[in-house]
Amino acid sequence: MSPERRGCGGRALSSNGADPLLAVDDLVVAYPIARGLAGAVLRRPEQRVLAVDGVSFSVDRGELVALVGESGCGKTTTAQAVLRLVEAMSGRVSFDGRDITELSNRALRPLRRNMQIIYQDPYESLDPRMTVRDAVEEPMLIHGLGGSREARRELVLEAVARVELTPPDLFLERYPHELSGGQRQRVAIAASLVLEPDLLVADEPVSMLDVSVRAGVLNLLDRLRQDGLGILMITHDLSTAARYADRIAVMYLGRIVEVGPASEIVENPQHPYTKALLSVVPRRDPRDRKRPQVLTGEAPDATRIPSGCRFHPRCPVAIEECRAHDPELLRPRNAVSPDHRAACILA
Amino acid sequence: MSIVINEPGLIAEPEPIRSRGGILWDTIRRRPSATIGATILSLIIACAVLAPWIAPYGLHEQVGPPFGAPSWQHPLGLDDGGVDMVTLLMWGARISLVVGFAATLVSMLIGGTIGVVAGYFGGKVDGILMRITDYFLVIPDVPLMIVVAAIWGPSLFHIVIVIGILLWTSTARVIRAQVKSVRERVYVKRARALGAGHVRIVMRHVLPQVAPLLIANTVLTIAVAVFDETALAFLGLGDPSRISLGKVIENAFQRAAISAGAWWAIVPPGVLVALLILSCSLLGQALEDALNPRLRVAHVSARGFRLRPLVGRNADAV
Amino acid sequence: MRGADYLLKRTAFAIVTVFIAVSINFVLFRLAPGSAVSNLSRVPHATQETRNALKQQFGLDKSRGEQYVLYLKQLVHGNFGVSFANSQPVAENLRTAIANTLPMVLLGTLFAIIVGTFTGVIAAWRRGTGAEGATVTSALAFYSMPTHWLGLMLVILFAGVLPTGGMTDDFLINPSWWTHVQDVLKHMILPSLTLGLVLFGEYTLIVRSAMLETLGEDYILTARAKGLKPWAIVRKHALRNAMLPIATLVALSLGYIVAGAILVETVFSWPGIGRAVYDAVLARDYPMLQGAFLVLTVSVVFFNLVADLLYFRLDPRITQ
Amino acid sequence: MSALLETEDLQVWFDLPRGGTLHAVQGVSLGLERGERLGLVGESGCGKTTTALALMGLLPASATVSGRVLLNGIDILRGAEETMRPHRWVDLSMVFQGAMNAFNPVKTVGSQIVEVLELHHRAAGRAARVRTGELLAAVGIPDDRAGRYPHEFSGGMRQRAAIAMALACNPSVLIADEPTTALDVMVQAQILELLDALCRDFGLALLLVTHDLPIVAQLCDRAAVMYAGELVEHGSVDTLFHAPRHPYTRLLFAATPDLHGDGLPASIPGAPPRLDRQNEGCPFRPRCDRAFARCVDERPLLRTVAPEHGAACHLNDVAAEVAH
Repeated sequence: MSPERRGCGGRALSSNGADPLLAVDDLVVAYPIARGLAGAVLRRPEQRVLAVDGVSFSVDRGELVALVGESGCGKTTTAQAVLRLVEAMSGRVSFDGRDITELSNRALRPLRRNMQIIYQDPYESLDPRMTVRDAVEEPMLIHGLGGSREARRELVLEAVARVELTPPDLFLERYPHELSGGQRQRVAIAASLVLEPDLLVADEPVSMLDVSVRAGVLNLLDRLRQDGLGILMITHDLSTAARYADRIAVMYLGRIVEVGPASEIVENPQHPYTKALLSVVPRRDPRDRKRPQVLTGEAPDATRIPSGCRFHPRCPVAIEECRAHDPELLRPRNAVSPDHRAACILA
Repeated sequence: MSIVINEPGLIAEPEPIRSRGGILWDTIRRRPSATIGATILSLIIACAVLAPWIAPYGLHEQVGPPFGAPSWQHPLGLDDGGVDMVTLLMWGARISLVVGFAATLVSMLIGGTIGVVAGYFGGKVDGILMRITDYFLVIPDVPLMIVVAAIWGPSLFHIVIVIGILLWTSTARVIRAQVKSVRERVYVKRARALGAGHVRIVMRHVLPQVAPLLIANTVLTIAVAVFDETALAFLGLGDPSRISLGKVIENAFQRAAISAGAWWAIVPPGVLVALLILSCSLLGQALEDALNPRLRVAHVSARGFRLRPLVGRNADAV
Repeated sequence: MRGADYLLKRTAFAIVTVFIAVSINFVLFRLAPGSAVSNLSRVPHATQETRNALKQQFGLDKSRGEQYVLYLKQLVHGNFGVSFANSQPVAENLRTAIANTLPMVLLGTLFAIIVGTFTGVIAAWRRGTGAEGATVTSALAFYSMPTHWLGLMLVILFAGVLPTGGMTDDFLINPSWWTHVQDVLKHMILPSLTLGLVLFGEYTLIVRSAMLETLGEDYILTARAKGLKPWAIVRKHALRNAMLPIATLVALSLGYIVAGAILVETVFSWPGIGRAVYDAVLARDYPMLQGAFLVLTVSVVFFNLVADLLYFRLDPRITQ
Repeated sequence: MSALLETEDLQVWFDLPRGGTLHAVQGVSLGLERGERLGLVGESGCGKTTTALALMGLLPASATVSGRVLLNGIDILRGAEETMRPHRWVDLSMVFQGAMNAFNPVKTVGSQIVEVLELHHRAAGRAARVRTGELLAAVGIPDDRAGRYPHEFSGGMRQRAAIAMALACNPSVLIADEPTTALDVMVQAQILELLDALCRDFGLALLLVTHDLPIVAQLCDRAAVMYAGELVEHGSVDTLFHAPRHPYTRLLFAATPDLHGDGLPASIPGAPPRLDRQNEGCPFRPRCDRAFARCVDERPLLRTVAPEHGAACHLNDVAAEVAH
């Protein structure tokens, strides 16, 4: 089953005219750089790094969108800004049609239960002193939900069962050190599900797990997506994104350089960066050996953003115009899908 | 990331910490140095607490000549006032321990609070609090104690306060570092993302993780406080109305016990103080070691890996 | 650039700390209730004359702000006042005292550094063996002994063999330069040894844990993989890196040692800065006490700065 | 015909700090031919890194080792540390996981390469510095960077420098332990390309230790799969992918996502057995989709199932019987 053929729910909802679950519009996030005492004394101007520089995308219900890129491209910052864990400098983040960028922390609190996050490191994702039951119950206690103790226990059991830890009551009184990495990540997901969120942000959810259990956690996320959950997955692994995402957005130096349906991005990439990135993904089949198109130079540095197209210093096909012209995200000439966008003047 | 991080057996699995008493008890049971420390410490504490009932003679009771030599009735002899040394040591340990514990309590309250607040909130709050701590750290504590004690006048309360407000710096730093690392753990980040309040996160996630380290630090601080009290008493700044171990040593020194050849008036109190400090150090150090993930296995040491000869197995099998 | 920033920060910190210490001094000695000057009646042996002189000197008739400025001015000119005890300028007394303290403290520290580093390395290297147990136990034992008590024990042990008090033999009349040095050195042995033994314990423990931490680093495994012999690894890689924390800790502790010499100097009647503090406490000689406290603080701050600079020299990462 | 580097029944036990022992490597016999590239694959805790460290005798004091490590037919493990050391870096050299920490932070990168050259009498003084420059240039680092400290290098550069250092004495075998973990995909591709070129140009034999199957599939000729301290299957990468004879190999490939193609990867249920306990039968049995009665109490041995192809699974015996 290819991702496109799997596509359900999400698209339909938004084509009904309703707002997408999550809409990010021209998001900009900047971090200040410490200039040091000497810098302060000499009155050097304060500098900022634009970690995210004008990013727009959306996530629908029942849709899994993957943000892909190398470290330092701004994908994690984007995820944190979506949840308002870091503050945006400008731009809008709308959740269920409601602009949350300006909401106060107090006003945001009830909304927080609707958007949950799971992190990369399963070994630190649970408090070592809390049982599975405590960990899954805690979000309800924070939000004052779940009613009585007994009712909460039922909800905890239900959540644990939903993440396929069976039999659930066997897991309730276990401590994290008695669980494997995959099981811990499942408990973390259960602790998110117990609040019945609409959006789940998954920041590299499996990169620290063993290969043999990765698929289990990802397949669980896939089933949750089918149940109508909107998922924003941050990953550096294009193979995972290709298999599980409905849409892929490729980021480079704080910008989305290409976005579109997963199959289209993988089979018909239009941006030279996406092409290079795809070519270096090692294939499983030894017979499928191709010479990868390796980009030279070091990983990009957000403190020194090149002029024009920010990819041009490493681009194998750059022309003179790329130095000056900062391309917009437009539908490429050779695109098949109507939703395909790439930021390259040659595409 | 370390090379060995994924290999079992090359590193010790971090021991799960569940109950507050758990780590303390576990360390005492498993580490011989902690066992010794805890045994000595509890013996001394027992003697000190029970002094009014088990001390063989009265604290001010003259039972023989000044500097009377050790005998069956007085195994450690008599002091310059003819008071039995065993009795004196029991009561002295009582005061020394009271000062040690009380001063440690003061410094734990200050240091623990500053450490947790600085580590948890970070940023500007952290900057300011740590600057203050740095300044306190640099001011030499013994001279300042002397100056303050000299100006305020000698009294037990002053000594406790003086020692207490000068000892908190290392606690604050250790606790801050730990809180900072706990704050970055995923489960704390997630609780924050869930919208949990600061009080809840600190009480439920941060404090329980920091508590064992705080206990280890407390034990080490007691040792320092006992030492400082002994030093102050020796310099004549102790409470003149209370007999602490430091006071016992000072008395013997002032009354020329050495030239009188009365070693028993000066050796045992020092040994007792040393034992007290040693036991606290052993226990505290063992606890810290147990909690320190950085004490990895050495890649090089005097002893190499061992070879087991091929016995009974077919060595030619491929 | 970051390097310059580091140096600037550390120096600024040192200056601010000295200023704070100076202010604490002012607060402690002038403003605290029942403090020295605000309650001049407590000064023993003070004639009416001294009191008037003091009143004028400290400007007690002026406001507190003015007093503070006056106090700072005097400090800048190196004027610490006049000792109650011997009517000499405090600065003069302090200079002699420091000159006496430094050689004794340095000798003890040197002993501790050499022996402590050696035993610390052995303890880490022979981890889990009897050698480690023996070194750590003896280090802990010395670390636990009250300094003055250890001094007294040495007095009991070496009475008659070595001089146990003072800095010179009073019966040596008009000694030659060489005999004088010999005499001072002989007197120095026990106080230095006391200090050295206590510090030896501390340094052994510090060096051991620094070494253990370093021996677990990945570059040690690399060095082993490169075919270096174990001792070469310890010498060329481990010790060099373990020296980082060790050097700073030693520099740091030097500052505290000067302060800690109070106990040793009291036991051995060594006429140094510590002894001066002790005498000042007994005689309620506040100007002297105040001056000594300031000197001790400055010495800690100074060695702290030395430690920072040392770190800067030893660790290339700081200039990043 | 004897292989360049061979292990015979290699076993490693670790004393655990809380008592007991852990049997990390349980009788691994592997061979590496001259110029061959072998991938040692397995999940975390399967003993692959321990095996690699044992090949160079780099185990800590808590380890006990038995078996033989043959270099050109000579057992270099027989005298432990002492017989191992002369071969380190000269015959066998190693690139470690996370090269961030492979260099001493307070020494320049160049001086650490010069150190090996002088130690093994390959060059000294000026000549050693010139050679260091050449080595760095060979891995694509400007030779004027030799005087820099490790923290001034990026992650990818440090890994290149570590490879340059490993080549200093022209070893015949390079052991690379997860050389690209923690690096970005693009940098990973650069490093893999470099390893590929170096093996070709210098005739190096490569032992690539990794958890990442696709990397092995792309870079290696042969692969050996480890599970729970044992070698469960070895053979050419092509055979292992297209005709695996151990369920673990098959399921591991099925669990690995691929860029193209259909369907979702499937995970392997359960977790590996604990190695600090005695295990009966086949260690993979609880997770195996084709286990049967015999797997419960009889441990399968590694058998040759085809030329150059070995697997440790009872199913192969069943298949052989059926064929009869």
